[in-house]
Amino acid sequence: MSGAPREAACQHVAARIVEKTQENARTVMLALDAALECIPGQFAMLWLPGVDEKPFSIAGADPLSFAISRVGPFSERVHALEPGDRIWIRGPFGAGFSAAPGRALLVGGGYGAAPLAFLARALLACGGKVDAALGARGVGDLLFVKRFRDLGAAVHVATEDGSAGMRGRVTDVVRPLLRAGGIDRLHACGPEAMLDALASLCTETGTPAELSYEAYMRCGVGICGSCEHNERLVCRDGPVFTIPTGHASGS
Amino acid sequence: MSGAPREAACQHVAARIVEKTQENARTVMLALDAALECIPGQFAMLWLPGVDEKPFSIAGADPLSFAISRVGPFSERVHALEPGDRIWIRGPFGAGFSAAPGRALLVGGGYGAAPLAFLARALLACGGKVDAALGARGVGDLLFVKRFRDLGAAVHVATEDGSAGMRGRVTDVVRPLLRAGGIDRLHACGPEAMLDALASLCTETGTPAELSYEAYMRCGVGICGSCEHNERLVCRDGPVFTIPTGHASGS
Amino acid sequence: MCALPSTSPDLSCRIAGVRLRSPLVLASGIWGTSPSLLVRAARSGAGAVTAKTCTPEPRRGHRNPSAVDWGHGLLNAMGLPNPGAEEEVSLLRTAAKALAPLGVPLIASISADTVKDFGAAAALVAQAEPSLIEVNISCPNVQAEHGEMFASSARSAAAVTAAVKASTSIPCIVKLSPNVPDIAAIARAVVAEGADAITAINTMPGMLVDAESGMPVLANRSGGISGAALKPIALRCVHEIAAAVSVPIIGTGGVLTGTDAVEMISAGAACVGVGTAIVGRGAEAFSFILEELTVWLRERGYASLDQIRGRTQRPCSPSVTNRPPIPGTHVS
Amino acid sequence: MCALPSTSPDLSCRIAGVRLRSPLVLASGIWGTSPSLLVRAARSGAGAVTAKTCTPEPRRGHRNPSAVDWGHGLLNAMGLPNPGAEEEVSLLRTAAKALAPLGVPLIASISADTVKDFGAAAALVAQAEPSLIEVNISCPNVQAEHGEMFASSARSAAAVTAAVKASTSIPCIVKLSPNVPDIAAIARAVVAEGADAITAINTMPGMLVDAESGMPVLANRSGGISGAALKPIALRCVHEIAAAVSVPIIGTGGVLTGTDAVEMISAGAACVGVGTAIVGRGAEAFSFILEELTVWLRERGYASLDQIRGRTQRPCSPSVTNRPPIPGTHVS
Ligand SMILES: Cc1cc2nc3c(=O)[nH]c(=O)nc-3n(C[C@H](O)[C@H](O)[C@H](O)COP(=O)(O)OP(=O)(O)OC[C@H]3O[C@@H](n4cnc5c(N)ncnc54)[C@H](O)[C@@H]3O)c2cc1C
Ligand SMILES: Cc1cc2nc3c(=O)[nH]c(=O)nc-3n(C[C@H](O)[C@H](O)[C@H](O)COP(=O)(O)OP(=O)(O)OC[C@H]3O[C@@H](n4cnc5c(N)ncnc54)[C@H](O)[C@@H]3O)c2cc1C
Ligand SMILES: Cc1cc2nc3c(=O)[nH]c(=O)nc-3n(C[C@H](O)[C@H](O)[C@H](O)COP(=O)(O)O)c2cc1C
Ligand SMILES: Cc1cc2nc3c(=O)[nH]c(=O)nc-3n(C[C@H](O)[C@H](O)[C@H](O)COP(=O)(O)O)c2cc1C
Ligand code: FES
Ligand code: FES
Repeated sequence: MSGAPREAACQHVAARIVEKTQENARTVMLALDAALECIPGQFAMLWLPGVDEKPFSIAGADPLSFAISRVGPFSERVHALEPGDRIWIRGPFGAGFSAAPGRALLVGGGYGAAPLAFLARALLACGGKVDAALGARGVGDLLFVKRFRDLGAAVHVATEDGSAGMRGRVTDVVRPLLRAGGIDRLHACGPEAMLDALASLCTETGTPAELSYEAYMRCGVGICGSCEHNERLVCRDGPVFTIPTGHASGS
Repeated sequence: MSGAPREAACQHVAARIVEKTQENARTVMLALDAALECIPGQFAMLWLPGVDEKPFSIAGADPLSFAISRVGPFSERVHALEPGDRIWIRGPFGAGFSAAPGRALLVGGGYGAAPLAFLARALLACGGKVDAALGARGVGDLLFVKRFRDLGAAVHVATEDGSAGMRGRVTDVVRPLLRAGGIDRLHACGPEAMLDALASLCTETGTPAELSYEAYMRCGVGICGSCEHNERLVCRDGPVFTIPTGHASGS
Repeated sequence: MCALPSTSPDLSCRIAGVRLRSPLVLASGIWGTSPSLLVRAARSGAGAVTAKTCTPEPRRGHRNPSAVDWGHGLLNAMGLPNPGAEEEVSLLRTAAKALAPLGVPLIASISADTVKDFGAAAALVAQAEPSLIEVNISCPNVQAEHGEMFASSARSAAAVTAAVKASTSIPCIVKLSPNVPDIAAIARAVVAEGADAITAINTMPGMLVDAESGMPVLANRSGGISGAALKPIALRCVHEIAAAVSVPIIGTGGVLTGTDAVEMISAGAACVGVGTAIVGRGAEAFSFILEELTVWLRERGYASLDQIRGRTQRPCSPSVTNRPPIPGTHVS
Repeated sequence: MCALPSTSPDLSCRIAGVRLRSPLVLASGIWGTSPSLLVRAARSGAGAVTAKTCTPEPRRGHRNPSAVDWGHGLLNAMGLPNPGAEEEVSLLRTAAKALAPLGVPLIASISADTVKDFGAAAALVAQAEPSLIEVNISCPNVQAEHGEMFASSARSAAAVTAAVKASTSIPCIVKLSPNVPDIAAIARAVVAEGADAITAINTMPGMLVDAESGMPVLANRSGGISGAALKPIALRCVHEIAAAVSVPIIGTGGVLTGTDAVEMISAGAACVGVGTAIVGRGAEAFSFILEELTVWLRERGYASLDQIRGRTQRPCSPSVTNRPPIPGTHVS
């Protein structure tokens, strides 16, 4: 009994990359050797000491995974890491998606699909059915099409340049699905404009929805106000919000 | 879910006196409305804000009780308290007695009997048999004779002035009991001279013993060194020590 | 225990003539200066809300990690990100308008690099007519002209106070720092220059180190300790300041529960700042603390906060008991 | 993970020419000056042991409560109970004799009310020939001649150091306090007067209040914070001092585990003081911490403490990433 005091839940853990998979032209999936008790829709902060620390959705819990799109200097640094290298994580943060039986439509815009394959597995595990609608600018930005197919989900694809699936926005494939009926719930993650369009569609069709937003994050623990979005804190009240109530969902 | 943070185990609790019983000429038993998870032989610090804080053996856990002898200014203040008044406690501190089946002899000198009735109940509860040897200067200092009798223990009494039981020291009644054999274990609490005499007797007769010592206590948590006794810290390694090893006993 | 009185205890208090219906004050920097979040704090039970400190020029603040929960509170170095005093004025105006119907006064907060700029910033935010202006001379995460906080010496703290008082007639609160040898001396100096109230305390400078990388955890290396670990430091500072000056004190640091608030008011605080509590207890921290405080007072039959304020200042009677023995003399 | 090297890492370190086989130093005031308890610490794994601070005259110390575990560490105001410097000399002699066969150096500790008395106390304890003398100018529980700790200002800290250095040729360590605006300035001042090493830090002044009675919990009202809550304060002080001076630092404050020791050495400490760890982990705290430190180093392939010392001082490259946005400008 060496009586070592416990560490705080939210301090950094130095994890090691055990697998790195190229998912699309600008996105890699990193599997780490650390564990977080978390649900789909929650996020973690990834830290490279001396560089920066940024929020990323948890893309899988076992192994703990993140899908990182290269969009700027930090994500570029992360892309340069190889299996065996270290990356520091802390989390989980925020309120995630709720998992319920019924037929769910999962809508991902670009790297917004990151938390959705994790969610699909949770939905299937609790007896739900999953459709996926994935949108991106072009085929190079489409994320997780194969992962969703492998899970047995019906996958609907839209690209703005028409390089894969339907030419247009993801809302163009979602609209007919919602209007056709039979979708019990919509879960989405992606750019704000996409989420706002989906919110209108869901209100119009009376579809309950959970939407995951992004915002510029500093503290990550709901105290600094940096991530405010419509009077709510994305890092703590969200990132997943239900509509029409606008309240945080998940646990 | 108000998420109130937990308090430290060892901060003061303001307890209320629910019963006050005169036990002998200079000792009262105070029953409090607080609870401590503790074993016999452990002690607590009793605090009167603005006055002082002193160590006292736990004389019972349900209700939480202390037997306080009036020996100086602090114990005098405690004696002045009445049911309904407040007294502050923190604890438990230290290593207590161990409870095992077999025939145990409990030896108390003066208010040293304080933890022994509590111990007797624990010994009886685990199938042990209890003899008690109680000593004091005079009948007015004898503690817990009736309590031990009520528990069904054989009680042997010695007073220096002969005002009750055998005239002499408690060791005078203990010696023949140990030499006669049949005592599996001795537990004692009282003045140092008594404990040292008992230690010799136990070594001589090969009787395993647990002896509870006193020392001047400041921190109570084993850090200040004030309570050192034979290279050990009474507040932490003790107050109960086993002989011949001199190691702490209990949990 | 006495029977619960049917009436609720009076939780109101005053800072420099401004009445608060609840003694809980949203501490500066918590939730920024977003008007909607300030309203959220007021709705949850804050009796007054303090805006994020603004500076003459906009500041981006430090990179991440900028705030870390280390198990005994928070360590942060946000680096005073703020839109600058001019933009702040419009945020404060919006906030004040939204808060007015709730009866919750708004406290503006300013900081600057020079004594002169403190005066200018005060004059600027005064345009938004906040009820009070808090003068943050104690942020550990920015450097003043001479490389030390203005709260570090009685002289510089007094100079800032004088400059602010000369720039506005809105009552001003000076916010002090714990890492000084004698905080009471600083308090006396700012009160002598007209400070109408004191907030005690800002965070205590600290650093966390990541063992694996050997790097400081915060991007800014060091930051300010708030929350649980700060409470005894804050209680001590409030106790010392209350003994030294008679202006009201916003006792701030590690108040997480109603009992913590009782302790802070017992140490002499007029009212109680709340910040880091939100990390552990969520946005509803104010309502939880307020409820706990109300129940605590009611169960003990206290009718108002005045009845528990400053109890740590009462003399005690140490001569009642024998003095401890001299140690070591019996050691073999 | 790399394979474990078969050899154990070298845990030795040096303070002012004195070699320690383990970097863990029993902090002053822990277990008093009882020779048998100092030996117990040495046997458990301390590489050096510091005696309780002694003063020219015996002191009884404060009444109880004198030490309270408040959940985030300890708050204590023992009040420097000690038998006085003269009696201390004989205790130190006994202790030094018992420690010699273990190869564990003894550090004496002194305090006094005047600069002159510091010199006299140093000369006195030097008679016992301790390996080092620690000069405690930072006890928050006693008052110096001018009502402030000597550690409060560079001037008074330097004066004490000069007096001690003039009184003895035994290397001296000056122990600093965290409640100053700029601890590096104090460190520079004492090193300029010849301090051979620095202990950082002593406890941080704080107070706990009992809500029920409204009284301070400690009989002395305020006391010093040690343990978990002190760690980030200590790490920050050690980091700042290590950047300012080149004498060895005994990094002290909140070291409870081997990882804490790694952090302290990473911040620049030569070795690590341990005190309050004993409350949570018992008398065997030294052996636990030493074992954890050894395993940590071995698992990572470090051969000695030099390889991890001062890593927080390395420059980082903050220009790698984009700066944070200015906040508030998008708020509706
Ligand atoms: C809750 C949440 C979950 C996210 N999940 C993922 C994910 O699973 N996969 C993924 O690739 N990206 C995710 N992101 C976005 C990710 O944080 C940014 O892509 C990353 O911070 C960009 O850093 P950079 O230095 O590479 O680029 P930059 O040049 O710094 O930024 C590129 C873009 O990212 C935005 N951004 C930068 N920093 C932050 C920040 N701290 N918080 C929010 N946005 C920021 C910028 O506004 C800009 O639009 C998530 C963001 C949030 C808030
Ligand atoms: C582990 C332990 C258990 C105890 N259990 C009991 C008990 O169950 N009932 C009981 O009546 N008494 C008990 N005592 C003794 C009790 O602490 C003292 O009687 C009390 O502190 C006296 O305070 P006073 O001001 O009344 O008298 P004082 O005039 O202060 O002291 C009278 C005697 O008590 C001793 N004493 C004073 N303070 C302390 C202290 N902090 N620690 C140890 N000894 C002290 C003095 O040396 C003196 O011999 C116990 C002591 C210890 C160490
Ligand atoms: C994230 C964060 C940001 C802060 N920003 C400011 C600030 O801008 N101005 C200021 O005066 N104090 C600031 N503080 C200090 C708080 O107002 C408060 O004094 C401190 O946190 C202690 O209170 P607490 O323990 O209740 O959090 C900040 C504290 C935190 C945690
Ligand atoms: C009970 C107690 C007594 C102390 N007595 C002294 C002392 O006499 N002299 C001194 O320099 N420091 C004293 N200190 C401070 C410690 O030496 C150390 O600097 C401080 O406790 C921080 O280390 P820690 O967190 O490991 O305990 C004492 C600390 C405690 C807890
Ligand atoms: S990032 Fe600080 S409140 Fe959300
Ligand atoms: S009373 Fe402090 S060590 Fe026992």
